[in-house]
Amino acid sequence: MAQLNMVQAINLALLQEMERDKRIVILGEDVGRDGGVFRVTEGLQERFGAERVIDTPLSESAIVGAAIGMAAYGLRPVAEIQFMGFAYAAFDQLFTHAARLRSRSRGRFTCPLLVRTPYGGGIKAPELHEESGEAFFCHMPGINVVVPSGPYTAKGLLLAALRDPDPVLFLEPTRLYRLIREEVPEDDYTIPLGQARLVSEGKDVTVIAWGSMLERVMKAVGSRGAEVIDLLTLSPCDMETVLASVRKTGRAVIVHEAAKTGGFGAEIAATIAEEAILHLRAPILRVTAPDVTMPLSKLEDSYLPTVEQINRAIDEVMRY
Amino acid sequence: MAQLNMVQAINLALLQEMERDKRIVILGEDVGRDGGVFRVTEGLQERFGAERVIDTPLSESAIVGAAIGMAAYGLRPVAEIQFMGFAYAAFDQLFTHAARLRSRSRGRFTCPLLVRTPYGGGIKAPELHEESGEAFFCHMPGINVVVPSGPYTAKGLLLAALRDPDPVLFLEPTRLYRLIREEVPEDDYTIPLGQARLVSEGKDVTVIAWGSMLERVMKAVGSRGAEVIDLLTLSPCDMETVLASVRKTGRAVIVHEAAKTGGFGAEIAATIAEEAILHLRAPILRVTAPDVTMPLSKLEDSYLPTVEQINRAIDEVMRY
Amino acid sequence: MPEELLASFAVKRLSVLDEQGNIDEALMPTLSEAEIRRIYEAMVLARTFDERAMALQREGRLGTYPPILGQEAAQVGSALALTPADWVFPSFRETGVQLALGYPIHQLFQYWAGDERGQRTPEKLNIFPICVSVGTHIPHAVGAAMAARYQGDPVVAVAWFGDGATSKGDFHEGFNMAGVFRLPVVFICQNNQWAISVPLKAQSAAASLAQKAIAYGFDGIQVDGNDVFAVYRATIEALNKARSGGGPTFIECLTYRIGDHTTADDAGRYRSQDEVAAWRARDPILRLERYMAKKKFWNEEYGKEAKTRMTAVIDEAVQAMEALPPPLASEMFEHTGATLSPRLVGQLKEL
Amino acid sequence: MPEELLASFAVKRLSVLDEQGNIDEALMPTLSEAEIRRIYEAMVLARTFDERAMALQREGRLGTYPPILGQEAAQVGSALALTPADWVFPSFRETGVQLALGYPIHQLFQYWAGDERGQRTPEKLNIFPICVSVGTHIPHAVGAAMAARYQGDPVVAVAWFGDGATSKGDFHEGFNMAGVFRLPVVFICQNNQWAISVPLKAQSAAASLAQKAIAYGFDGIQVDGNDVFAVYRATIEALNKARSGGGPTFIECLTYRIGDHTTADDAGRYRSQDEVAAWRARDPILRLERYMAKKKFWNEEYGKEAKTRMTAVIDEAVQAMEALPPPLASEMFEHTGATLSPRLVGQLKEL
Ligand SMILES: Cc1ncc(C[n+]2csc(CCOP(=O)(O)OP(=O)(O)O)c2C)c(N)n1
Ligand SMILES: Cc1ncc(C[n+]2csc(CCOP(=O)(O)OP(=O)(O)O)c2C)c(N)n1
Ligand SMILES: [Mg+2]
Ligand SMILES: [Mg+2]
Repeated sequence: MAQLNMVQAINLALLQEMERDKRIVILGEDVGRDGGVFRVTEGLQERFGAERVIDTPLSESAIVGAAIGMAAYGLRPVAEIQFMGFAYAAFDQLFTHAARLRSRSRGRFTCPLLVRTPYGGGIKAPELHEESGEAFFCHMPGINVVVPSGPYTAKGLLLAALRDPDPVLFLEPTRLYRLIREEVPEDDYTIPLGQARLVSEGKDVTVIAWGSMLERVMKAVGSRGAEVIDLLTLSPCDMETVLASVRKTGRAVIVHEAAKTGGFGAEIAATIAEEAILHLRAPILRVTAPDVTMPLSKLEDSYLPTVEQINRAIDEVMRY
Repeated sequence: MAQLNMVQAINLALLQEMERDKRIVILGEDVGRDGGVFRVTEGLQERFGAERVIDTPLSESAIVGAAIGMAAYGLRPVAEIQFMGFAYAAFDQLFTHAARLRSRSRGRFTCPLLVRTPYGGGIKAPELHEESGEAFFCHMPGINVVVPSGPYTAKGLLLAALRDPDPVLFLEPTRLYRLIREEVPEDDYTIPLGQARLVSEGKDVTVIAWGSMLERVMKAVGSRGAEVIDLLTLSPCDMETVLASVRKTGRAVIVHEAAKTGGFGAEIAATIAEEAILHLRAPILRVTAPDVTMPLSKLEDSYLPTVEQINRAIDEVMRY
Repeated sequence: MPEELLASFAVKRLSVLDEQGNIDEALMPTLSEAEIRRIYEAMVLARTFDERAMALQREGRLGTYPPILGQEAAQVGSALALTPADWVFPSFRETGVQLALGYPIHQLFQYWAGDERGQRTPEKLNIFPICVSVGTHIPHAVGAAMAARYQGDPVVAVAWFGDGATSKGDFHEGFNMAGVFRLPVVFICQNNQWAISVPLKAQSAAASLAQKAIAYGFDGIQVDGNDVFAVYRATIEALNKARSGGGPTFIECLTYRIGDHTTADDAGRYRSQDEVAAWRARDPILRLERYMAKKKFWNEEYGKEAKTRMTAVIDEAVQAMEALPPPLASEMFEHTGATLSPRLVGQLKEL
Repeated sequence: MPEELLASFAVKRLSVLDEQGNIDEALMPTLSEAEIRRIYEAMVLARTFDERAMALQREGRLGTYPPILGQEAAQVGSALALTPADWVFPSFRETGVQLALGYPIHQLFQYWAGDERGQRTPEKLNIFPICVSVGTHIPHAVGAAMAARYQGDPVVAVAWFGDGATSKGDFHEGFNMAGVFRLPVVFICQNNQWAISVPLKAQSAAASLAQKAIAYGFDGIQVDGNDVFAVYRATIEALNKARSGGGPTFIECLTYRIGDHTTADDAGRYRSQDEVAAWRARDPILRLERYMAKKKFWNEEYGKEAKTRMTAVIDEAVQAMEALPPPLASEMFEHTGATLSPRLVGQLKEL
């Protein structure tokens, strides 16, 4: 078993699944000759040809729109949006069409489309290159939203997503691309969509996170014995695991990179307040970015949730 | 004082403010000659000319994008998106630019842009003509989201929005356009953005709603003595009023038309769970549409929250 | 070195059948009498459906409906050029295309009555659901063409849309991609000269819509959209070109929307009766009848007989539609995804 | 009646100054020696900034930076044609435009160092913030032009963008609107033939980008983008036309991106050194020097002196930039809106 970083793990998953499934076609800006700006698709065009790993014009809406047509026709397109900040231009195609094709056609046409995009902050990149817009896509019935938290989960979730019959938005935390190396099995394994991962057990507090924030949560909780849940799939979200844990601990802290108001943390807190409130001993706290326009690199560390902020929130709920 | 419906109230507000402020220009599809598909801009082109009430090509992204340029230049554009389902094509312009122009330019350029769009269900219209996407826009720092619940609030909120220095998304509940007539003062009055309205006082339960759901909530609560809050502005949301009420009643029910998961109800529930949990006697319930693709007209009544469902939720929280 | 000519372009207009029913022999596509009758009857069927849909809507038996009156040649003439293997991407005003291709008539009524079950295309047809969001289906056709070529299928993807759709970003991104990859796709614009109340000249400053193809490096042609032979010929040529690797074609069918935009619209508010009357006189069905009469295979009697037959077909479809049980609330949940999440299972129970 | 010609179009290419420094007298814009020196020195300043920015980035004193090397003529030549009243909408690779128009140099460094305070344009300039989302600023220029006309101001809005931007939906929607309303706007494409790793021919199947204007009913012209006189002339003509009500113009400056896409890119992965070398030889500054030398107002000495002066200007700007205090976390909150909501006040306190 090799020690891989997340870029390598995703590249390996794509390579292996393309070997296995001829219907998989990759399209996007700079995904071919250049191997993607983060090298996630490196070597795939040499291996599978320019008909299967397609460099497209600079057209996010048509990248997703064409991928929808390909998927309906019978392929399994993997569309890359170079950075999440540019997926906003494909919002209409994703919500109006990808999310609804199965329903609108009453099952006659389906959309097994995977949209990959680097997401999140912490890499000191230019404007719009560090967006965390996951919550927008979790309000779209018909779209699955998946966020790996490391190389191992990235490969397993990607293989599962590539075999899912419905559209999946696969958000790759850019900050983690080369931050973590993990044992990643060479062979085929999947992590089912819709199942959260219990990262550590605890009895007094449940900390819920995903993507790059998980790494900061683990730093924060250290040996405090908190129960940490890595959601992995945001939509559909494994609320059962969250609720079971909160019923046990009586305390919940939710951590995400996106702005607080309307972030996905709100849905988790609301679900707890709806279904487990009688077990709560403390307020449900959210540790998030503030409700401001994301700043450029000089202020990004002040924008993103920090280990200290996470600790402060845990301390606060423990006061009850 | 005249009895007006919401279409007339909005039309009157636009007319009066255009008389007062020469910088106001209206643009959109069919807003001029045709007076808008709902007649909201009827008579304005005759009155102010085709240079001020502009029929545009069929281009939602450029309608908003051009309006951003107009606003930055010094006008106060009022852009109409014919139905909210077509605002998704303008998502990028709204989030990438309208919401951020002031921040990106550090205050040098501002964007006093009003985007009006008919929204919500219940009118048996074709696909995509009954969308409730408000939650998407409440997760965009820099954009205000306003939803009137009748003719009176429509005029007062619109006049306030037309004088706001920042972008406002003004969502007009289509089902209410001609459903309600109210006394609407001829003269100038504003309802400040960011302030919720206490519609009825109560002591045991707080019901929170906005737009067309308010009408159903009022039908449901009847003489039950529930405290009903009409949010009016979703972003920035008047959580103080919500929290004060819930601290008093100890029970909260939130009602909205949009799909449940990731809807704006989640933010309200999460805020209550964060700041008023010790006062809660019951779970916070959300009465919403299910997490499915909105159906066509034959099933729309099964999709939208009903008076019975609202009553059931109130009964349930009262059991605690 | 000075100001030199970089490139020059010509945009052509094709017409075969004039208003008196005379044809240009040189350009007349090879069609047997039987084939022409088939085209004619398909146009009559389309008009009969349209008339009935308008009537049913007035009686409250259908929802909002967009009439195709006047566009029968542009729709039927293009649709009948396709092979069954081709993929079809219609907008919301393509009833004539759907009917000509054999889409179940009662399902079309069912859809316009507000029941999405009408959108479930039978397995043997490759017709995409009606696209209500103007122009956003164009990239889907482009993607289907990419997939067809990838699979080595001799399939052409064909998208129909209106003049207003040419202003949308998705029109541009889709056309550009089709050009770059030289895809087997045909774009057919039903230029009926109005987008609700917005006239063509307020939609585009271009002398023609056909010339927009120049921006993408492939051919664009304008055809007389009320001339079914010109529409048919242009479409056949575009399909053959696409199938033989020649890439995309943009066909602008210049026609006219005789009716209101939809049953919810009142076109009297924004256009003159004279303009409408002038176009009524250019009725595409009348024009074809004149030709057929000259060739001695149309007369009043046959015309009446055909209309009666089509009316019977429509009657039957209406009955079939109205005999359908109403959809159950639970059906909302059925196709949001392949499976129901635990949360959806719970929501379904709460119904 | 048959297949008739509907319309024909020609796209021209303008060049004035050849690589040896000879000009076409007939096309040479009227520019005094002083004005030509000003153009030359602005190009030298742009190159000097670019060299310094690359060096600072390597030292970790700037963030990711997109070099303009090779595009100095296309940027400076177009920018210097504007009047101070005109509105400017740059993309992220328009340093030459911003410098030529007098944007504070230390603020440009500040922006590329990751500090948005560098984006606050001084009151006397109408330069929009740098647009990173490709092509999405084009509609803003269109709107500004609508506003300027509405106010009766003799202002032209000018947008700069790359070849890749021509594939975006917003390019199309903006251009179409500009054509429909015949707006005072000029669109300047810096066609440097690459969009990161995607070459021009994979971006568009059109023979030129200039011909895309045909789709919108206004003029498009290609100019030699390494010929500062051609760029200047085309821009002046377009601005005059716009100011006199003649509507929009699309100017394609055919040039080349000599450097990597940004400091985060390695162009060696996707293009040949020969191609780059061939374009290096077409250096726009060298070409202008040859002309000026022939006209006897350039020599080695003046060249060195100018470079030294520009270097001093850049040195000073770098010092000014590095003397700035770092932004405070609280500044994130300052301009999200005109006022802080109660929730934002609370979040600010929590900092
Ligand atoms: C993206 C989008 N914007 C607006 C609408 C509302 N609308 C429905 S049809 C229409 C006009 C379409 O004109 P055109 O493309 O010429 O087609 P036609 O109706 O003439 O067949 C408009 C504006 C829509 N359906 N989709
Ligand atoms: C909408 C959008 N998609 C993708 C990107 C990532 N990106 C940055 S520059 C670039 C290429 C732009 O090419 P071009 O328009 O030719 O401008 P150039 O970089 O050559 O100056 C890409 C794909 C972006 N910034 N915006
Ligand atoms: Mg039309
Ligand atoms: Mg380029």
